[in-house]
Amino acid sequence: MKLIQAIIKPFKLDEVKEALVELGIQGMTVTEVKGFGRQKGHKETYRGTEYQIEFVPKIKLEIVVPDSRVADALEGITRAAKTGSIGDGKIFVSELQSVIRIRTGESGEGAV
Amino acid sequence: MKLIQAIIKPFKLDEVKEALVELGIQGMTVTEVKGFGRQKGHKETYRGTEYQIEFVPKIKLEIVVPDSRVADALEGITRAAKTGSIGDGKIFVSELQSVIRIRTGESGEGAV
Amino acid sequence: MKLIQAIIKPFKLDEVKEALVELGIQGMTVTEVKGFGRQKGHKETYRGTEYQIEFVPKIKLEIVVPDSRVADALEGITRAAKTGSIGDGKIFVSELQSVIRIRTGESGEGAV
Amino acid sequence: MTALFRNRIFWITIVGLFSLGGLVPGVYAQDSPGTPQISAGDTAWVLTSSALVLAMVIPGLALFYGGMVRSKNVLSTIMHSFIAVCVVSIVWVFWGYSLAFAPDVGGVVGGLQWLGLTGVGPEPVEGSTIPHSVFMVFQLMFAAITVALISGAIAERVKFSAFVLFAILWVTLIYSPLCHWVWGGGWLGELGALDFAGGTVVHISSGVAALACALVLGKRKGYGTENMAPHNLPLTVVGASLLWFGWFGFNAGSALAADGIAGGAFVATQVAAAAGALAWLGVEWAYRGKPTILGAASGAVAGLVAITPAAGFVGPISAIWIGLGGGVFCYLGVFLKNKMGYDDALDVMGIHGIGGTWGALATGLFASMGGGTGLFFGNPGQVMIQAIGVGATWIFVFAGTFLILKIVDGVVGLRVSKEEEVLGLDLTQHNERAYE
Amino acid sequence: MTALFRNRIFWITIVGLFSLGGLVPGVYAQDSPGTPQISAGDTAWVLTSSALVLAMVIPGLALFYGGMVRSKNVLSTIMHSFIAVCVVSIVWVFWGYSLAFAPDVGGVVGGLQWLGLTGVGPEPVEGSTIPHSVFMVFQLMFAAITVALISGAIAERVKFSAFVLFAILWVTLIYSPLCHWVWGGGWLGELGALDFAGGTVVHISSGVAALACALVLGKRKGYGTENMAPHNLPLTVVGASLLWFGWFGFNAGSALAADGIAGGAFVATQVAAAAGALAWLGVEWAYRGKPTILGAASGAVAGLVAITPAAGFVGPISAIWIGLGGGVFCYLGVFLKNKMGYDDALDVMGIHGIGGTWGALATGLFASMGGGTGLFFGNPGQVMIQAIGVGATWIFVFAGTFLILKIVDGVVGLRVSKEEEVLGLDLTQHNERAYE
Amino acid sequence: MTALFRNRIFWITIVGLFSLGGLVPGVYAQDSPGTPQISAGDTAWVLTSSALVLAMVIPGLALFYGGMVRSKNVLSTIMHSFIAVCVVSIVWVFWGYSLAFAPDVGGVVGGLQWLGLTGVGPEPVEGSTIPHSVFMVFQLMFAAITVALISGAIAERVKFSAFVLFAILWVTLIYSPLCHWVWGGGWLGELGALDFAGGTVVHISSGVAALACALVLGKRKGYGTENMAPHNLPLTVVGASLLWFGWFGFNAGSALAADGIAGGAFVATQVAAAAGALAWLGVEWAYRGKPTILGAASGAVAGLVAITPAAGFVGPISAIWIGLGGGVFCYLGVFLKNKMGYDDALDVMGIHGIGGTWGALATGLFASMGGGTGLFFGNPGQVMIQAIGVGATWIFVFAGTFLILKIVDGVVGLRVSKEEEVLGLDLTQHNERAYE
Ligand SMILES: Nc1ncnc2c1ncn2[C@@H]1O[C@H](COP(=O)(O)OP(=O)(O)O)[C@@H](O)[C@H]1O
Ligand SMILES: Nc1ncnc2c1ncn2[C@@H]1O[C@H](COP(=O)(O)OP(=O)(O)O)[C@@H](O)[C@H]1O
Ligand SMILES: Nc1ncnc2c1ncn2[C@@H]1O[C@H](COP(=O)(O)OP(=O)(O)O)[C@@H](O)[C@H]1O
Repeated sequence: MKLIQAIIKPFKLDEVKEALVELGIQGMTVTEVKGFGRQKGHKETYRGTEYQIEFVPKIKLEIVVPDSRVADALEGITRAAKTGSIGDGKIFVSELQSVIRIRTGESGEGAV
Repeated sequence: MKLIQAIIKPFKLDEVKEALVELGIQGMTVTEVKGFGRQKGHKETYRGTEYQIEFVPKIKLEIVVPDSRVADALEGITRAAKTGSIGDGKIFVSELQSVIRIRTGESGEGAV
Repeated sequence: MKLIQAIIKPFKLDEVKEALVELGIQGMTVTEVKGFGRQKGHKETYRGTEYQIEFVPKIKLEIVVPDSRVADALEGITRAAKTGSIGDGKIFVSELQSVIRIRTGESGEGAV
Repeated sequence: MTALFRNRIFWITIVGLFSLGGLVPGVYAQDSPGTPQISAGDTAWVLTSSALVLAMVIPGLALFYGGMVRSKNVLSTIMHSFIAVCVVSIVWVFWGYSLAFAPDVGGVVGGLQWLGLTGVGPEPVEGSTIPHSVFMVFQLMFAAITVALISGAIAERVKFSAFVLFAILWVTLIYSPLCHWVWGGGWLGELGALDFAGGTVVHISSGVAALACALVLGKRKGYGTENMAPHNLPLTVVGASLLWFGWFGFNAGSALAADGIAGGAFVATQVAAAAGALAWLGVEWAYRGKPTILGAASGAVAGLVAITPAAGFVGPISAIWIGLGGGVFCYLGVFLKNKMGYDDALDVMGIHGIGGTWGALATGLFASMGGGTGLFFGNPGQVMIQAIGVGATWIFVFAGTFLILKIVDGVVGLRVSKEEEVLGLDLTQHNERAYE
Repeated sequence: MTALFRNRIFWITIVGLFSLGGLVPGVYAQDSPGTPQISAGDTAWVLTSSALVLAMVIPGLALFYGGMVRSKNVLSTIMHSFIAVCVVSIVWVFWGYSLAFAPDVGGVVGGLQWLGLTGVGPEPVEGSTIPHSVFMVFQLMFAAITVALISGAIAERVKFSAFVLFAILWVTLIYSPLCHWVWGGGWLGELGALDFAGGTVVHISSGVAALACALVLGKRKGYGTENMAPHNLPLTVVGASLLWFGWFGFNAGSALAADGIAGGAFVATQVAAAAGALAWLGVEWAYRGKPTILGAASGAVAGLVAITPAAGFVGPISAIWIGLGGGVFCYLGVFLKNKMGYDDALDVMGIHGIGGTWGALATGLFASMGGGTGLFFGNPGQVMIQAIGVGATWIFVFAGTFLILKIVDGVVGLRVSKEEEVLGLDLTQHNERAYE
Repeated sequence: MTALFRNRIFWITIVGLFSLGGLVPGVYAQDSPGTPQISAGDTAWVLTSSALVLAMVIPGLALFYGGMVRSKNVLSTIMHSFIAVCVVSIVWVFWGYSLAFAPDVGGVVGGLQWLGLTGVGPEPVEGSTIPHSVFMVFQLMFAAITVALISGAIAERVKFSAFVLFAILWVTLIYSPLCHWVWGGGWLGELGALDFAGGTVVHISSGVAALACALVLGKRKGYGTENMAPHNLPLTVVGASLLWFGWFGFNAGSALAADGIAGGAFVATQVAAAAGALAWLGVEWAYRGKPTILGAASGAVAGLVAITPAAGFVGPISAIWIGLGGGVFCYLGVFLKNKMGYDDALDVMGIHGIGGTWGALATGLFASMGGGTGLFFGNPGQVMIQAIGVGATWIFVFAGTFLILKIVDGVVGLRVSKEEEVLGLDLTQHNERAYE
């Protein structure tokens, strides 16, 4: 089993979700995060004091998939999340040792 | 050392925390996340416009434990987080290469 | 490639970010989390009812770096995040199997 | 069931409309504004005061309460105040006002002469210099806030339909008669009970009704174990501030004139609120080590509640004493609840019940002007009369409310299901979320 | 371009100042307050009412609207109400009031005699007992809220500079003349059209202008596909409550006196708001299964809109009918929008356009006092006159607004870029974020 | 120490009560409301105005300030306004009002005749048509807001107990005498200084006191380096709107009558606020590229501050000039602070100090009615007199405040610890969190 972490632009969440559902991937966990990278943030002004906000709002998706589905998933996410402009985000893949579904206690591929 | 990630129902947080503390696990990190899966969300209506909210509020727990304690921890979390109804959540376990306590710089099991 | 997760005190974020930038690490992802550990929380009182809040606000940093940069990164984070008082936080390091930049599709070290 | 219940409203409306639609405008048609007896100045002040009392309920009370609940229930809590205003407005027009103020029937209730406001027009209200319609709407606001106040006891677990039905029955069967007893020519007023702006009618009644509600509905799921801290205290302080602001209309407006009595009541209101807040903070600071914002807001409201029955009868120094008492006794009231362990969610009993009771009795002690004389100024009898008023109100309201709750429980059920309570009332009762 | 546009404002100011700076104080200098014809009571009430109407716009409408947009646009939405008040205040002083109320020119517009408020001082306004300056500022608030209401249609996508320019042109070319037609001695008033507090002048005009805006600006990016749920409903309910609170000044203040007419208008306002809320909730409950807080707030506003033109002309029972109609018809208005699919973001047309139209016609049906008589009370002709007023307003406002929008689009451009819309107007128009 | 300090309050109370409890009701007992000289209309307006001024402080100022701080300090900031109202109310009753308005002693302070409001009852206040008690409470609100305004300078770092002690001393030793100088029969008033509604008494005094506070307390930890952006701007705009709303009571109420003067002051207030906002936005737009909501709110307040001393003395066009000046000069005031680098957290000096100074001088230029005549209308001497008033106020307030701060620092300590400042005042001073 693999854990795919994707950092994407917030307004792309729905498209990416749809793409994954179409691939038959039925579950994911979403976290609101802030990103720092090439894409620069914005400026705010309050009574003449300016603040340069360097962190950009992003969405982090965590998706656990069987090894067999990793390739599709990566392809699907990349396609759906891409705008071609700086800040589209990253995908990180790592190995999981075990997965458990709390409700049933079952583990492994059956658990996701 | 292992990193245990558990996605649970928000109102189960206290029970799970207690269960872990009883097992002598003294630390954890908690994140508010939104989940997508078998459990379906809810409907909202604003001036006649309906929105189907598919993402469900969940809590993500991250717990680092020595390999020796993984089994207990998994058992404890599963027991405490279980309601038996859809949406109870998942547990993911992965390997950590190293752990450091910032305050002391010490690493390995001593750091958690 | 390695994924470095650092749990730090919120007001240390800027310093840590600076330290990493100085090391030439150009990207990171930040999440607001709550921590449970040795550092105890605070007390709140509402109309005579007291609540002991055990979870402390923390910031979780996720930084992906090539294996070659891990040592510097860890050193930089530790130095910048350290106050010497309980609650300074932890750093967890794990292995990544692959990294992809969504915008370009490029993977590996070139992607971060 | 909600269907049945909706029909109820419509039925009421229909009947009302056909029976009365004709008459009223007729009455209004003989409109002769500016008749010599009307004072524009007094009317301006009571119009303003009526608007101020509305602001006490929405947004005032709605925010005061809404900020204290958990974020999953803030909308439903706000809705309670909002719907109370709507429902009571209609009930008051059709029969509430008549039951409260129409010519007395046996000292216990008003007649039916003014159903649908027949004959309630621009002519001056008896013994006053303002239009009858203005007096009526000023009183309407009092009825509305009283019902809204009760909702604090049952927040976070009551079924919406149940609250609506409760509101209709309670304002009809409890508020209107009680109001008649004290202000409408009923036996308590005849007895000489002093209640300048509603210590018994509004505060004791809502407080005692709240106690009955808390006991009948039972505790919220997780009460005592889960964290139920207020989700947004700034909203609560804004609500308390608007209550304070509107209370000037509530108390000084009750003079029904812009004169020295109104001025005295205005001053008493201001200093009692301040004293109440300081007293609550003082007690907190002494026993808890730190003064809280919620304490300041609660204490100010306690002081305002306490001065309500006395506002036009006392000088500023007496008002400070009464306010201080309000702050201290209400703090104890809340403390007691925590000890006794019933779940009056937002402390309606602790603040309005206790504060109103103290205020009613204190009026018997400190009254010294505007037609009232209390123990400290040579009239021991007054305290006794006040005590009778308090006792009668407690008994009548508690028993009556208990009965009404049983009826409502039978008809639509009082409480939401455990699951709905966990999910929150906003989503389960209204399909809405407060904050995206 | 914004430079050019700023110059515009300054230029206006400069000219105004030099042409008028001298005269006005002169006029004021002959100040003789308390002349026998001035009634302190009536003046107190209209001063209070003017303040109440300001509170309707800021913070009332600002919150009502601000809570309904997405959090990235809340500041820009609030800013629309705020800037409307500022811009209209200046325009009104320099030429708006004169165009609306100075001696009639051909029944369609006021003269230029009162430019810069020359001669608008402490002396009683014609046919009334309040200072002319007080009448002027009361009317100023009406002009301000009308412009602010329109902003709801173009929220979340209009360029700030465009809205400012639009406000100046619209209040000058549309509001002032229309106001003159109805209240300033123009042809509609002469014709006998009844509009007690602004059903046509304020609500139909803002609603129809909003429709034009929605059609010209087009839909928000993602309309119909993305989640555009209100980001903070408590703000919206607070806004609705403050609108209700301030509406007493709006309607009862329009009596320009603290008398029986004001009292009747106050009562009508209260019950119509309540009826509107209950009607909307009833329909929702029946067709959607659950009553919503946003529905209650929207229905109350719908009821308030509907009663506005009738407030001083009808009794409480008629007011309930009118309020119920407001709730039902405006619900349908919103429903219709969703069907027709134009993006009137915050339903200005659905609530103010529809509600105002119903209210204007209903006045022709229910009027029975205060100098008005409607169909149900034996004067069928009135409905026809009301219909003419409604029709004329619709046509004039729609055409005029359309033209103005084209001009503004040409000069500064109406809409922000797609990117700016995605990022949100708060950051892109104002360099600010609402919540840290 | 807090114990000691609490005792202080109680001690004051006790003494007050025993020394005065007896007298006052006696006075009130001879109540004879509606004596011919009382005007119900004027009284209605001043009662309304008093309520409006309370709303300026809570919730107005509390929100204006509360929204601008970081979320960890919002409750403590709101609490400053709330506690200021409570503390000042009590002080004012016991001795503050007497020191300000009782028969003059040597032109610098009032006598002790009215301690505990002895003799301050329903009878008309000298030279006016409203009850003395109403005038007293109207003035009470002014004292309260002045103290509350100062808190903006020391937000996010002052110890709660220190602020309470400061409030008591400052209102007693600075506000009451200064108020006497200008309005209580003191030397400045005798000299002919014009201050219609408190440009010197309220705004210059709070602004200069704020400067002293900022200098003595020093900067907030992280000032200049950390992000200290406002945490909730909608709250701030709501606060500014309520300030605007309440300011009508503040300025027009200062006419102490509902007449042409009040009407003129009302108009001046409205247009100056609008002009101030537009001016600030114009400058921002020109120099920063974008107009901000915080700028609009700040500019409106600046305009309101500037017009305060002139409100009843100028016509609308002059008011626009004064408002524009307020917007521009206060923008510079804030700009200057950023340059000079002292940490007047919420710009009390920049807006109230500068704006009040400009307004006081401008009154000497533009005054043309209501008993005042300025330079532009042929009376050059007035500017000089105004300048003397400004100078005297600056010196007296700065020196006096500095002294008081030193005393408070000695007794309870002014600032919280570094750790407490990092954690936030809400948790460390009050054991509460604003938002769950
Ligand atoms: N080294 C990194 N470690 C963790 N997250 C990163 C790293 N680099 C970038 N990110 C995340 O990816 C987001 C997008 O990266 P950015 O460099 O801005 O644009 P792009 O993805 O087009 O290269 C960042 O906002 C951040 O959240
Ligand atoms: N494949 C997955 N990858 C990551 N998170 C998942 C995955 N599937 C489920 N989850 C998380 O687990 C939660 C519960 O899963 P769900 O299918 O709703 O119920 P159950 O756990 O009973 O099967 C989801 O809300 C989501 O947060
Ligand atoms: N075993 C653990 N697993 C995951 N996170 C942990 C663990 N222990 C501590 N943490 C995180 O590190 C933070 C700091 O730990 P704490 O024990 O309070 O102080 P210190 O880091 O000085 O030992 C905690 O608030 C929590 O977020």
